[in-house]
Amino acid sequence: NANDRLIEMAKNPENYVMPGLDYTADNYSEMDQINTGNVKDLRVAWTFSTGLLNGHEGTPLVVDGVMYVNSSFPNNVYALDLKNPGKIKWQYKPKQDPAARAVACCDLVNRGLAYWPTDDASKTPNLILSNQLDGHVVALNADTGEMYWKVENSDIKVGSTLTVAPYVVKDMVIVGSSGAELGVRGYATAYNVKTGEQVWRRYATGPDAEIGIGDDFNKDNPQYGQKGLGLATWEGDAWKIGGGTNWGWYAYDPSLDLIYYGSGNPSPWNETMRPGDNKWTMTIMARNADDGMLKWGYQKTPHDEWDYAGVNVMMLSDQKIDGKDLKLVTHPDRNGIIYTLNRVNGDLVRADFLDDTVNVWTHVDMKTGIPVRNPEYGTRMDHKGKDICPSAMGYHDQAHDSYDPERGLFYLAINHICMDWEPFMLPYRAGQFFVGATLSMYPGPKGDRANYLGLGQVKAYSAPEGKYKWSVMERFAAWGGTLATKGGVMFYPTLDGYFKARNSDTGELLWKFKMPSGGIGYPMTYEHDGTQYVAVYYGVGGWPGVGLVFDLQDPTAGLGAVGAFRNLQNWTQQGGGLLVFSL
Amino acid sequence: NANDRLIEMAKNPENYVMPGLDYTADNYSEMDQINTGNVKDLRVAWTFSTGLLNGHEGTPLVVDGVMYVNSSFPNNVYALDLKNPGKIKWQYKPKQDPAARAVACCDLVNRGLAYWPTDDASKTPNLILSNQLDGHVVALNADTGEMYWKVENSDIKVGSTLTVAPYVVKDMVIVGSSGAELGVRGYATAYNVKTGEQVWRRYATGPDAEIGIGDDFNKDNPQYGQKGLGLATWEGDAWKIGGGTNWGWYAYDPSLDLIYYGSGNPSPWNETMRPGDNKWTMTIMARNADDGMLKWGYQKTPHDEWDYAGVNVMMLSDQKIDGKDLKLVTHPDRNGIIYTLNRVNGDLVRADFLDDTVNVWTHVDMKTGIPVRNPEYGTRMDHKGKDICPSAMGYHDQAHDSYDPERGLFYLAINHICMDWEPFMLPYRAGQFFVGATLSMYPGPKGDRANYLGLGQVKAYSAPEGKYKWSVMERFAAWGGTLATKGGVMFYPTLDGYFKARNSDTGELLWKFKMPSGGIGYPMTYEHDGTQYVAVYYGVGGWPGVGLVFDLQDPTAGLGAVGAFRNLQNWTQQGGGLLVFSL
Amino acid sequence: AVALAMTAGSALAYDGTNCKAPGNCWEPKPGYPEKVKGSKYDPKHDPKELAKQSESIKEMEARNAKRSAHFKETGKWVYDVSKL
Amino acid sequence: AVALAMTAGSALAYDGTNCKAPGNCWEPKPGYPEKVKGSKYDPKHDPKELAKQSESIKEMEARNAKRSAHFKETGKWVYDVSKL
Ligand SMILES: O=C(O)c1cc(C(=O)O)c2c(n1)C(=O)C(=O)c1cc(C(=O)O)[nH]c1-2
Ligand SMILES: O=C(O)c1cc(C(=O)O)c2c(n1)C(=O)C(=O)c1cc(C(=O)O)[nH]c1-2
Ligand SMILES: [Ca+2]
Ligand SMILES: [Ca+2]
Repeated sequence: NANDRLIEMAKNPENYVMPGLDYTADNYSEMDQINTGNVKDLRVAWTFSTGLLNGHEGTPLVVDGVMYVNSSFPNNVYALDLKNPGKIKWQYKPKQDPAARAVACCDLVNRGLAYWPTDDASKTPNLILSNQLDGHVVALNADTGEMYWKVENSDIKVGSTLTVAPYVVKDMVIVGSSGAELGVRGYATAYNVKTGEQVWRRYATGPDAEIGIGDDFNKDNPQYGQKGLGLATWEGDAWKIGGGTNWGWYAYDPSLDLIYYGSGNPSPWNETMRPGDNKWTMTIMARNADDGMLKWGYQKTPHDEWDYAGVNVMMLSDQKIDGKDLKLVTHPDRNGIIYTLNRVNGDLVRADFLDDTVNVWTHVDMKTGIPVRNPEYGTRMDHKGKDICPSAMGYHDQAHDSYDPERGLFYLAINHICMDWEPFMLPYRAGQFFVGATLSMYPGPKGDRANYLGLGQVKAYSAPEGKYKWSVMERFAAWGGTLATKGGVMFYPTLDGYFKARNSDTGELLWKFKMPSGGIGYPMTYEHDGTQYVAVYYGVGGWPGVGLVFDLQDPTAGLGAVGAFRNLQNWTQQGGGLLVFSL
Repeated sequence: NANDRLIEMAKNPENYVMPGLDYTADNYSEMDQINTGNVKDLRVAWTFSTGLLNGHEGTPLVVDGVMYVNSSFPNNVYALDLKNPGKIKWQYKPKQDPAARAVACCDLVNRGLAYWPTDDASKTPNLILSNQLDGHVVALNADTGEMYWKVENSDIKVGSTLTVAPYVVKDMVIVGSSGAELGVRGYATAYNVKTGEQVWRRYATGPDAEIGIGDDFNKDNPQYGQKGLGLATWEGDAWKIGGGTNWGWYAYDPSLDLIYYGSGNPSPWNETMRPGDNKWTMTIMARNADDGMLKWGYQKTPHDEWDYAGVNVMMLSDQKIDGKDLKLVTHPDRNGIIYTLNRVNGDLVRADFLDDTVNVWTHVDMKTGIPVRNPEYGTRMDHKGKDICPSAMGYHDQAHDSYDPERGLFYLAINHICMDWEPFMLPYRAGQFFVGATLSMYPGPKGDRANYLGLGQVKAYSAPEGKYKWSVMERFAAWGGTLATKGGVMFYPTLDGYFKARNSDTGELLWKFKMPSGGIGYPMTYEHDGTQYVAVYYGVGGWPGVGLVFDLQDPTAGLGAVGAFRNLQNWTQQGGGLLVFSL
Repeated sequence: AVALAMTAGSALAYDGTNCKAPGNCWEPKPGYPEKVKGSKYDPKHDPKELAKQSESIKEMEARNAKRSAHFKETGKWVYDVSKL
Repeated sequence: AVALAMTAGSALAYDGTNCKAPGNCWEPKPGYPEKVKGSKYDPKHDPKELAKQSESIKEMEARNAKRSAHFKETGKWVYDVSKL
């Protein structure tokens, strides 16, 4: 089945077949042609503009000598033959309902494509799967770009959009959901790639059956909660508009047959309107691939008061911690904590602050898994919370990070932003924004608050040690994510438009390049004709870019992003495309 | 005055102070750090996206370590400090009436900026002059980007726009006009840079006084025509809507105090509607700088039947021809002929075909200056002209070419496109398109007509010999123009997105680079901190790009451009920005 | 893994650690209601609005099922369900 | 430079070389009118439309003159002429 083929294909450095490179989502390449000694000689090999200006997230795929490029709304897909990338092999330009633009929370982004390799037995061709902002999922013939099937996954009329990268597991494609800022009750769906048929759909809130909770859910960690909480931790019908979308990243462990991802923030942001722990929003989920049933689930931020949407990247590693060889999932969460759990049963192994300036929590109780709050930085109606760290953008948002198994280090793209937060009441109307909070964001304590600079960090984290090996500040954050390579070089783009290479061991800056526009995607690497290439999207945008993208001036506009990033426009302008580098 | 200062500044390779590098508009640089031996090692030094997607024409200016970047509608201007081009020094983002978009004939382009250096005596700061599509001319403080003055030059309500680069002569800025596809009667205007005051305004058609024709006009070449023809060669009031805009390039000879430029096509395109030679459209004009009076004028295409708008680049050179040392102006015209005239008095010196496939003319009568027609390829009502070469795009359009004085060669960016042409009647309504012809365009005889490829050429031309030293085909044309350098390397971008370097002597391809998007600007070069840089805009568009830019399908749409360039979208997509290269 | 006993949290401020049951630990902040219904913070949601998402999903799922059924039968994907 | 005599061009087809006067060489193509007015190719232009460009230019020039006059007086550029 597709797993085996994809797993084999992912091992070939000539391919980059899924987000995060392989099912571990560690975005680590075994290639070392580009290394600490020569990365200073890296140069642009070729470039490609997508013809679109909204923020460009994700990273391209490369399969059998063909590169597949995703893009922002209207989500054009381009296939480029690497033998001659100057000619477009095929392009798919969907006509989308422009109304989708009005219900997207955070710029009109898209996080990537998925590839499904045909099996000889099947008549189904190789497929490229693409999620559209207007809620459609399309399967394209990977060789011709022709539409193979197209289903409705999300209804923009009720505020539901799609920005997540689809994810192929076996012969299914897993699709998430967006719209928790419009009260969308989140779900994940598996479709049969051969027929377009829905295999399962599981929600974040509501009745256990709809969430996928059975008798053995959380059996090794009953203290996390088990049955009935998708209803019991909400007042009345609030779970129906309770958020918990999933628009981040997936990982998969074929030996356990478990899919890992995080559910997002409860809705609305105004916590006073939704008493309860609001399960299972903000949860690391481990779902059985075949039926979507939850093996375990760990809610990181019960009763969220700050929009710490829990959808961030899940990186699978096998490491020895406290003398034990463990199968782990590591997850730098928006709430300022980086979690490492035993991915077999959900045991909490590590929970460290992403930065020592986190102030909403005092610590995580490792026995119960409960994050202990500092009540001073909670939020509530009739109160303006101040100097809350992290801000709603979290100390980590949609960046796809990487893990270097040789060095045992996670390379984390971290935000350094704090906020003031003031809730307000509003009614739910399907298809309208349903947030209920006014935010001001600004650099964290280590940044330059006078000039609104120093909004990010990049750090190398060791889970066994619970420590950071190195850490550097960034002017506007490395919103897109990182790539780790055996060459001892890690790469990432910055919001202000630099593509940087650092020494994986020391963080020393070895090389940088000024891209046409800020980067919010993450880098990938592939081999072609014996040469190692590194590719990255440029195209500033995403949540931090909304002020620039939509020309907003009010500092609290863009859900609070405009103020924090008011200076970004002095460093970069919009653009949208791809840079490919080689020695 | 500004001439002297600009002339001095232009000699310094650290500056690039005006379109075409200096008043000769030869776009030839004395730098040779980049040369035939090492150009293969050229690499991208840095990049900058303008945040806009319409076609990017022209080239940036560099003055005193600051680069000034123009852009497509709404014509943002950016200043980048070359010490740190990663930060924008200032930006000017005008709010323009979006109605301007609907009256632009050929995508929403802009051909560049002008610079006026202050004199110590004056309180006027250094100025950047910028023309806006909506007809405004703005002067910006070059140090701060603040608006200094802003005048109305063209009224979009009557179809008049501005795409031409302003041109500083003495303490005046010369501004052209666009809109001959909407019946605009063309004019050129000089403004006092210090006060914004109009110094003179001269038209292409109408009464002699308004054209700037006095007693000594064409006194050395009376056979070209002298007085009264701006009315006499039109029927009735047709001269009032008779076109003759000027949206191309200027040159200036300080010793003669003459400004050179070409007036464009008569309006409408349908020739049957406008009996007469339609003077002084399609004319090489030599105007006195101070009062705009015409010293001489030579109409290349009397009674145009094909839209061979005569606005192309004017390159000044001093060469020995037939034993005589002459001051020359050389002009590759849209009508398929490259003209060289004595720029002192307008004597016709050379008139050679740009390609041996030109079929509308048999030859130019060198005594009278009259191009002799092949009646078979004329156009008229109730007749569909076929296989007319050149097409309405000419064998040369808005490209800014270059001239290498050491080699005595002009590097010409040539179109290779022919057409079918069928006129139709239509009434004039101010502010509406007024063309009256349906066009199909396709590759010339040397191209690949089955695949719509081979739409351009690049050639090296010697005026004294009247011959081409070398010539190469291009897939979609080098629409933007060329740069010549003492290093023996000439550069140009192509519509399909390559930036190419060729051996100036042989045309051998020495290097190429795949840009994010097709190029329709022309390259420039400058020195900074001892390093030679070459810069070029990317951003496909212009007339050949309208199909791609506005997503048009009908082959005759876009005034016939869509069909000819139907395949362009398979090579490149939109984008807009700048690439800067160095060794 | 440990079952959590009701521990004595701060009576003054909500810190998330006073659990009614495993995974059910929320308590109102001092001075705020346990239930918002009927309180001054009652969002008074319109049940018709609250029902819209599940209705829309039911309809999309039905249309998708028709499409894939037709696809399995004919090998052709027809998006427009009015043509099925 | 030479003054051009009326040379015998092709009587059958317009080739541009039959000049009435220097710089005035156009002649109708065989079968086409010398003047379009009253012919089947009369564009019948509306003089009101034909006057619009020069009217608009006159107004723009007047506004610009006010702006630069005020600028020379005060050193301040005011674009909005209603404020001058
Ligand atoms: O709750 C949601 O459904 C949802 C969706 C999205 C999205 O789809 O991009 C974002 C968020 N939330 C969000 O909270 C957030 O911080 C965010 C950042 C970005 C981005 O692309 O930069 N998207 C989103
Ligand atoms: O007659 C005019 O006023 C006028 C204006 C313009 C323009 O302003 O860009 C073009 C043309 N004509 C034209 O004939 C033409 O071929 C053309 C090409 C382009 C271009 O930018 O690619 N502009 C124009
Ligand atoms: Ca969210
Ligand atoms: Ca024209």
